[in-house]
Amino acid sequence: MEFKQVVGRRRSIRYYQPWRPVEREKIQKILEAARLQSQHGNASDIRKAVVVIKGETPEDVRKALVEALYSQPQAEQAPVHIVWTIDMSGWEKLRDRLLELLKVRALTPSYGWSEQFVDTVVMPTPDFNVLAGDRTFAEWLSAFESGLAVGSALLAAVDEGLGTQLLTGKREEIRKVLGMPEYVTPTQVQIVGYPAESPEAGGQRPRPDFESLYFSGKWGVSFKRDPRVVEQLQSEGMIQTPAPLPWRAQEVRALAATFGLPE
Amino acid sequence: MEFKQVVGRRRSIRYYQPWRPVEREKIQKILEAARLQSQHGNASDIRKAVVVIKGETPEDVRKALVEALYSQPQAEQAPVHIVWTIDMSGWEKLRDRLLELLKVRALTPSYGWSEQFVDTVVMPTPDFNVLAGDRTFAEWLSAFESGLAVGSALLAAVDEGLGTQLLTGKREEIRKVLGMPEYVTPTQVQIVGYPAESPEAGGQRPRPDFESLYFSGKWGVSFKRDPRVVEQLQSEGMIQTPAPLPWRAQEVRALAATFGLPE
Amino acid sequence: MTDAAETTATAFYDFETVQRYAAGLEELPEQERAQRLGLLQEFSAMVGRTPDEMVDELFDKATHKYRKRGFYAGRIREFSTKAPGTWAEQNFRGNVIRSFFIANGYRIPLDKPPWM
Amino acid sequence: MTDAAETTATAFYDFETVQRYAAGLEELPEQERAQRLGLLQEFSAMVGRTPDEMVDELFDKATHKYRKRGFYAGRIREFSTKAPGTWAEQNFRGNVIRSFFIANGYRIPLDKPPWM
Repeated sequence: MEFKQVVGRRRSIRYYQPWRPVEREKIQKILEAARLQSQHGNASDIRKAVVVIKGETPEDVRKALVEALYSQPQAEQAPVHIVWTIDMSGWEKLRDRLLELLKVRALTPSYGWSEQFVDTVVMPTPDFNVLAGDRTFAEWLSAFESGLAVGSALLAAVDEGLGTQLLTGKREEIRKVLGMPEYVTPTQVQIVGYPAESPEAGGQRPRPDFESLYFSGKWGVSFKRDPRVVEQLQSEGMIQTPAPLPWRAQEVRALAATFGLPE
Repeated sequence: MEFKQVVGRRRSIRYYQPWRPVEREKIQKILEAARLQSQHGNASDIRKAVVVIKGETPEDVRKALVEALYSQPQAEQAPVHIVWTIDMSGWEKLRDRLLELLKVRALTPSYGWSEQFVDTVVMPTPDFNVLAGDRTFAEWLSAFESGLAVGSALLAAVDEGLGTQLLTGKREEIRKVLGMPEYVTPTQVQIVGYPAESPEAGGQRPRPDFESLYFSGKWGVSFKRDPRVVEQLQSEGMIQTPAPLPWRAQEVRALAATFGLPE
Repeated sequence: MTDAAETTATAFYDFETVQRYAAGLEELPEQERAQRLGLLQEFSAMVGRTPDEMVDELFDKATHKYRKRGFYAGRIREFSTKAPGTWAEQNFRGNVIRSFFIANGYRIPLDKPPWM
Repeated sequence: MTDAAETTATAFYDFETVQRYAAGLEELPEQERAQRLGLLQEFSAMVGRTPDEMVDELFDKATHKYRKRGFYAGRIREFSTKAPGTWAEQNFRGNVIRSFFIANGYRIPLDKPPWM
């Protein structure tokens, strides 16, 4: 699918077809996309995930995971959960990874990179090696790096024609249920499945005004939004009809009937 | 461009054509893509950015920004800097944003959402309203949300045929240079421009083994990587020739000559 | 009898929690609204509490924890199954009560449809 | 004279910092390697320090801060411009010294090409 279509179609899907499994190759493609996303802090070894699949993972594990997700109905409906995590021990491989990048000439001496530079400057400097600094900053940067990868995973799911959403759960319970060591933190849980609602899910979600988010040259001076660019993105499918679509109320009632939910 | 091509072509570009400006509409498209990315904690108002453009932003501001980026040559070369930030005051709009989502029926009573639910459960619960909890968690979640958006911005730049990379800088100096209030934290700086190196930039960067990153059902049990899926992704351009390409050493020397850099 | 029933209904509608629930029913035809409010009144009588009392005792605002969730989940199930009909018809009765709690900010566990 | 020069060159190559730099030049033709090591030796003589001394005094390992960066940036510029030739030819001389420092872990500010 065109990138702009993928961005435009993505929205949080909250109703899934529980009866329809997700092809294993699609799950792999989602994970492959996340793996290739930027890891600008060279956090390659911290971004890990545990996948829970209905009918494959033991049912008691899946059930406990759904409960740790506050038993939200969509967590129950979705056949696949990708539990994204941060493995803080992955930072210990930073030096090896940097030397690898030097060796393949992604990092070059032209910009001052050398094995000695890694050892004398990078490794002892918290801005470049989070383990050298305070734990809070290390976790903060790790969360940012995790967000980069998970964002790609969301888009990849849409590219595969699937619905997806991120859920927050009880982290300590999730860790226990999936047997994670204590240096691993679950970040967010991505649910994946075929949507039971229409893929539009009622329309593209509202966002704050473009010009209140983006500035030019200085904080507070709006970056002017060109309406012709907006029109072009509309025609390319990135900017879509905003929620609510006129038939959304009926759709929600129909979904409630399907799943026996209150309206 | 096809989504898989975009993921496959993205890599950190470290050499830019300083003489070639980036079309303003391309910058807008990058920002639009970030704005539409998931904000699963409803952090819509925290993800902001200041764009610095060569020839448009006053040169002393741009110069100070490049210095805050440790004067790395690519920071000097790239004509556009998108300084991504977290505006913690944006969380104060959480209640309004949730009520907006209720109104357009993205959130539905079927799952327990109501104005009263927002007030009695969501707003006082730190897992759902970070301002109700401790500051460290709030910043951690904000970093994750920021990563989601910035990841889309990186991919959008590639989709527009541009080179891009994330840089870390001296946050306190960046804040001052661009006039950010003290409740705003610069996260990372995305540089954007036309690449001076080939778009392959020496080949796709190494990543840890797929099966060391992804698990099935339980931490430590590898999610089996299907080589046929890998082949398919190779043919679709998501998995590309790994670094180093055979001619990379010569390319790096040629780039050094162009920019007067040490080899 | 008509007068008395009307007075009772009016008094019932006066509860703050009922008003909150009713506000979300405005888009429904008059008959459907009345049916749902009637079911709520029936449930209220069954558990021997006013609507405000039910909401009050369900959740402890001081500790931010549910207090009588199991009790209400059980009584809702009882209320559902005491009427004849299909699972969907019975479940509808229970969901009216769940919706009442949702409108007032709280969730009661759901029952999954038999096909799921 | 030949013997003396050879002895000096051998002693010069013995410095740990020079060995580190030379290790990165292995892919170059012998003549180019010799040219670069010769330029480094010339610079070393100009500032009156051994290669190890230069690296040592550039950066303070205790505070993790550069100490004599401005001094070396200035001397490198001087070293560049004292030879005849185009900007690129002059800059090449300076970059040999910068590369030496990089191989030993430290960056000296660069000069931008005139077109930039």
